[in-house]
Amino acid sequence: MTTTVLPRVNYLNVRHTLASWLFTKDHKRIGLMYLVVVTAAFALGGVFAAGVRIELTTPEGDFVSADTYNRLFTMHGVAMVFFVLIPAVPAILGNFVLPLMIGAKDVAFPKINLLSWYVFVIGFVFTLAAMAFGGVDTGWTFYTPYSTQFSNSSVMLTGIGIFITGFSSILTGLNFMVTIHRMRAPGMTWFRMPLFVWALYATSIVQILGTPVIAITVGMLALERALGFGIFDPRLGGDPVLFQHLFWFYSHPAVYIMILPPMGVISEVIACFSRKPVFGYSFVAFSSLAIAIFGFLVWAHHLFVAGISPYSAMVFSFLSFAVAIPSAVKTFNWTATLYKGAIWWQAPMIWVFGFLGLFLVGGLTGLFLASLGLDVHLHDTYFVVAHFHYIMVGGAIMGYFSGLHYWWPKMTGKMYSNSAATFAAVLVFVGFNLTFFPQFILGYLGMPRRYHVYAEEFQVLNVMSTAGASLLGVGYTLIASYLIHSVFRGRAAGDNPWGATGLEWETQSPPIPENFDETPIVTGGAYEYTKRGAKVA
Amino acid sequence: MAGHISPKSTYYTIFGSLMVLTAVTVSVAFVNLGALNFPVALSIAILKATLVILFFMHVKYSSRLTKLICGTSFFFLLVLFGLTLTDYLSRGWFAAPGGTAGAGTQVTIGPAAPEPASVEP
Amino acid sequence: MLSGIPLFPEQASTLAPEVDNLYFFITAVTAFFALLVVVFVTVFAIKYRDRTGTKVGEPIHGSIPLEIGWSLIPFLITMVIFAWATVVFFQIVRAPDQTLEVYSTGKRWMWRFQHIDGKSEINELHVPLGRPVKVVFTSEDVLHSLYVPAFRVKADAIPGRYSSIWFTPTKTGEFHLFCAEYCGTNHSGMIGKVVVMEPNEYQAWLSGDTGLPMAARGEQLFQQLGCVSCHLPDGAGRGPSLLGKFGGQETLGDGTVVAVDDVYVRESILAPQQKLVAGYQPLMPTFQGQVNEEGVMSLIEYIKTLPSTGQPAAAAQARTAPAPAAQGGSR
Amino acid sequence: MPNGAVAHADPHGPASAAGFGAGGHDHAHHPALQHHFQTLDQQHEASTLGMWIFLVTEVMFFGGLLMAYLLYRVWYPEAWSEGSEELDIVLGGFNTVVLIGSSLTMAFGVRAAQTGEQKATVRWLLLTIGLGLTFLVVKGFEYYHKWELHHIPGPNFSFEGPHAAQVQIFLSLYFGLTGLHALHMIIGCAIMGVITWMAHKKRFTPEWYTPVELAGLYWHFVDIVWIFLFPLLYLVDRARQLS
Repeated sequence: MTTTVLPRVNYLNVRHTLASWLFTKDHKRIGLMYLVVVTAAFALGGVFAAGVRIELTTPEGDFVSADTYNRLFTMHGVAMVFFVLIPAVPAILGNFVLPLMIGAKDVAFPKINLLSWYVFVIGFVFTLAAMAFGGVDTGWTFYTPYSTQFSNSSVMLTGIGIFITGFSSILTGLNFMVTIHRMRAPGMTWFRMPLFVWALYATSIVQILGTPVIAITVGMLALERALGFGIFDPRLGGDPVLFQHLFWFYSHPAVYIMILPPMGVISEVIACFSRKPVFGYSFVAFSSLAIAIFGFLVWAHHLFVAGISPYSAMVFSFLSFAVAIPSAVKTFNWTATLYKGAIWWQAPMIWVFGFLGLFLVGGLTGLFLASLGLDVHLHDTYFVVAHFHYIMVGGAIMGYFSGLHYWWPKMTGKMYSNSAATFAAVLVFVGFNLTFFPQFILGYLGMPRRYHVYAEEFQVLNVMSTAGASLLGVGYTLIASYLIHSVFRGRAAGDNPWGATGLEWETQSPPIPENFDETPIVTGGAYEYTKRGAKVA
Repeated sequence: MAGHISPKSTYYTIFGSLMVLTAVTVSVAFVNLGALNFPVALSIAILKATLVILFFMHVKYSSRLTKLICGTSFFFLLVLFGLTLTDYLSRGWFAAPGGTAGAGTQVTIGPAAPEPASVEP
Repeated sequence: MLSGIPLFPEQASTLAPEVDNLYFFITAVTAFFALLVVVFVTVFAIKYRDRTGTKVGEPIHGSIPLEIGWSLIPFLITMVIFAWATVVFFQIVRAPDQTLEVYSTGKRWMWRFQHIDGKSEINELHVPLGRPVKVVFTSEDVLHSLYVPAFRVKADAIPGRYSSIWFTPTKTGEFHLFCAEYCGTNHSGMIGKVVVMEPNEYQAWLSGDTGLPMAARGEQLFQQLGCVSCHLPDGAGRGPSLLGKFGGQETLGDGTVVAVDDVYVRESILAPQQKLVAGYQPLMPTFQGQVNEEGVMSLIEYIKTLPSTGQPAAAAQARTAPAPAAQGGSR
Repeated sequence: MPNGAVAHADPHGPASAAGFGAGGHDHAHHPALQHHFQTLDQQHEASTLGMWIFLVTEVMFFGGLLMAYLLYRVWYPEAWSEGSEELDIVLGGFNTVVLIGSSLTMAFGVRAAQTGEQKATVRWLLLTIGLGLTFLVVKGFEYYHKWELHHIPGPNFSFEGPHAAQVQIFLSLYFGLTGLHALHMIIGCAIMGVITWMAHKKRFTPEWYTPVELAGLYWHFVDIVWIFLFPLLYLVDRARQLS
């Protein structure tokens, strides 16, 4: 640990040419390649968000024009949802650690894994092209008939981009599912698997079942827009609400693609830094599956005021409340895991604390929106915006950073500054709350979302929100800087800097190209800290 | 590699059954069964598909996992259809008093009246 | 700048307190659970902190009773919320019997309101205090959503269909009216105000310079478009008589029975072949393109006022001022 | 799946760290065995499982269009009836027989690969491709006919009948569904071409014929889609016109 020279051959230094990266089949390298693209998309989406927040500092539309504003929030949504949140944890962290965690040399289909990265990049390029050609202004939801008949923006290019990217997500899910079924090391039974693997498995279910539906829905939209087919066209008797049904059949479960893997990360990090097994392992594992499956039964809660039958709304409201339970169970189990632990306050754990606080608010405000009578008032207001940012940024992105900090030493072999990371976590937590908590109040006051200009009485809260967003910007930049710094100047991390259990910590940091010198043989559960001989706190 | 090898006769039998069922479904199409038209055609199609899945695709001889995956896809297809139809089939149930339809009424046909032709008196 | 941070919207309809009570209840429940978890996490994190990173936690694997408890209790609580919220929801969607009806069309980027008496306005809606008002609306282009935060009501306007919201104002004054469903460039400009007036002021406002009552305009259209030549009042024409049909039921050619409501009438005008009344030929042409959404609404309003043969329609009398139209109908 | 159904640990010791490819192993492997798998069986099971999961995504892919079909069928039965009358039942029926026949030849192709009859494998696969192309050609004629009649949805669409607008929805879904199916057929034929070439080069043995099997699963799936599309589009509402 004293030397900064990395140990012998590893997956990073085994080849140095550009081609060795572009044609690699190594899941670890592919994970890093995703990291690069996703980070770029995150920066891009952040720039769009900054534009939105600057505009909203004043009630008048004085920073950008209405058309520009509409393009900004649409592209912010598209970039963040399809190119950051969905791939972030599965495709970066999942790719990197899944085979390591189950003791495999690679994922089941390394070539398909590489292919899915290329597909992802091609989809991203199409979307970037759409942005370069003036962007798209439909909102990331592409509701018809605006998107098919009225919008004068690059709907087709963006649609093609999303269609292509969808296949990347499908291929990753397929690959992971087969990997988990077929590639586990001897002795790695289902109930010895780390909970992150369970979470990835549940995510794969959603990716496999949901993503094709959004692909075909975007395809139908494209046929209608480009060729004049009539599937959602009200002039022919088509129903625009059908588009919303099909769109949300994927896009609601997609929220679980975003949040399930970070939940898995949280289970790993909590167990590691509490030095004890996750409380109620099997409940946490099965709640992931329950969320994945129940997640498919609730989509029409996005449609309560969209003109669906009130009886149908009742059914979906009930099911939406039901899906809250497995999430609650996870939260309670994480809390209970802390009980009588030996809690080591390292940076990844600070991010977990942040995750718990924000996810709690995000999850509980979901109950407001699942309530029929209340959703009529809250739908399409800033309350909804605040709610899903608490889930997707407060939950998914906090979880992603927790995992990134947790596995960074394994990925790079280097350690970042713990105090800088702790400071960044606190800064992001504070900035996030300042940004989005006022939006709950704005929402209940009745400020609709996607408004370029707004009524004067909403200004104070909007200024607070913009101030918070600046803190967030500083926080994320800080993370990027100390992580990059650590790659060049960081001290060597050692094979297991956190003293964690799990197969990924048994190999060297960074791992060798095929992960393990010998195929490991698993003899115990995932989080058996007591067996390691240290005394109980 | 231990794959199941079916005798050729099985394949011929299945093919024969599929041909017979095709003939049946075509002939039934020319008989008006009223409300049964759709269920009958669909049942025959499901039967044919099942034969292909079980014998041509060897699911009959495959692992439980394969069967589960096969079932899962149809289950979620039904979720998509069924839950969407809870909306469409119950839209007509709710009409607010006074004759005006409530929040969820059936879609009607109409123009999006591009430029309202002036009919102001 | 404003004098303070607003936290809570005005309550200006009978529905608002209902929605707000639900809101307070859910806020209390969720705040309790949030605090519970935050307190536990904080206490554990501090109490069991290990600065060295060398100790090991107690290997507790779980507890079935706890798992069942913290699944079941939240479930029961959410069911209470579900039941309560559903009751409130049906109050919001189910309008009372006697309402003052206003028709509206949303169009990028404005709301046009048409009062039955003929008065029409843009981006402003005048309503009387204390009287249930129902706004029936549709869209002429893309999706919109009619939203009045102070009343806690909202519904999407969908091209090709009717939606409605209803409310009973409890406060005079001006309230925001927003389009809540994204509709393109000037979405945030598709706003207006609802003006709630004392009933007598409202009457005065109504009688200001006014257009034809909707039913009368509907009657004009009925003549102009030639509807009158087939839909003879005695039923001897090529189309069925429309007297007293509205609010009742009609049997179709294939034996199904449909309710004659505004949706059915609208469909019959714009796509007459869809649901033919039993015993009639598919002769009626479509009036799509010849009559706009407001014209259709006027026609519906006119057909509503037609009394059944022999007895004057109760509904027609209950309405504000359909007198000329009613005479025209019974001719 | 039962616990621990993973293949056995490699008893012959470590896969060398530098071991890119099978060369790093100290004992002979089947040439088709990729280095990150332990055994051929494990590789085969992973591949078939992957294929099945892929077929699940395909089912959901068609599911979106079928949902639209289902809704508008419920709403506009008369238009569906008029639309389905427009389709040529003879050509549709002929294509059904052709496609089911191709499934039979495909099944025989897989069987021949299983039993190691390499020439027969090539023969059956070629026959399958032939039938697939026949299907596509017939489909092409049907499309061309629709083109001549201006029955392709879009600005030039024209249709005489009381429910012209909704018939346009029907035909949109007809082209959506059959077009997507035809696209799958084209991809299928291309894949079959590659597989046939591999069979011709004697790549397959009774120990390893996974590509043939996977291509077979895909081909049968495409057949199943047609088994549903034929009655749903060509047949189901024809009888209504008879009443």
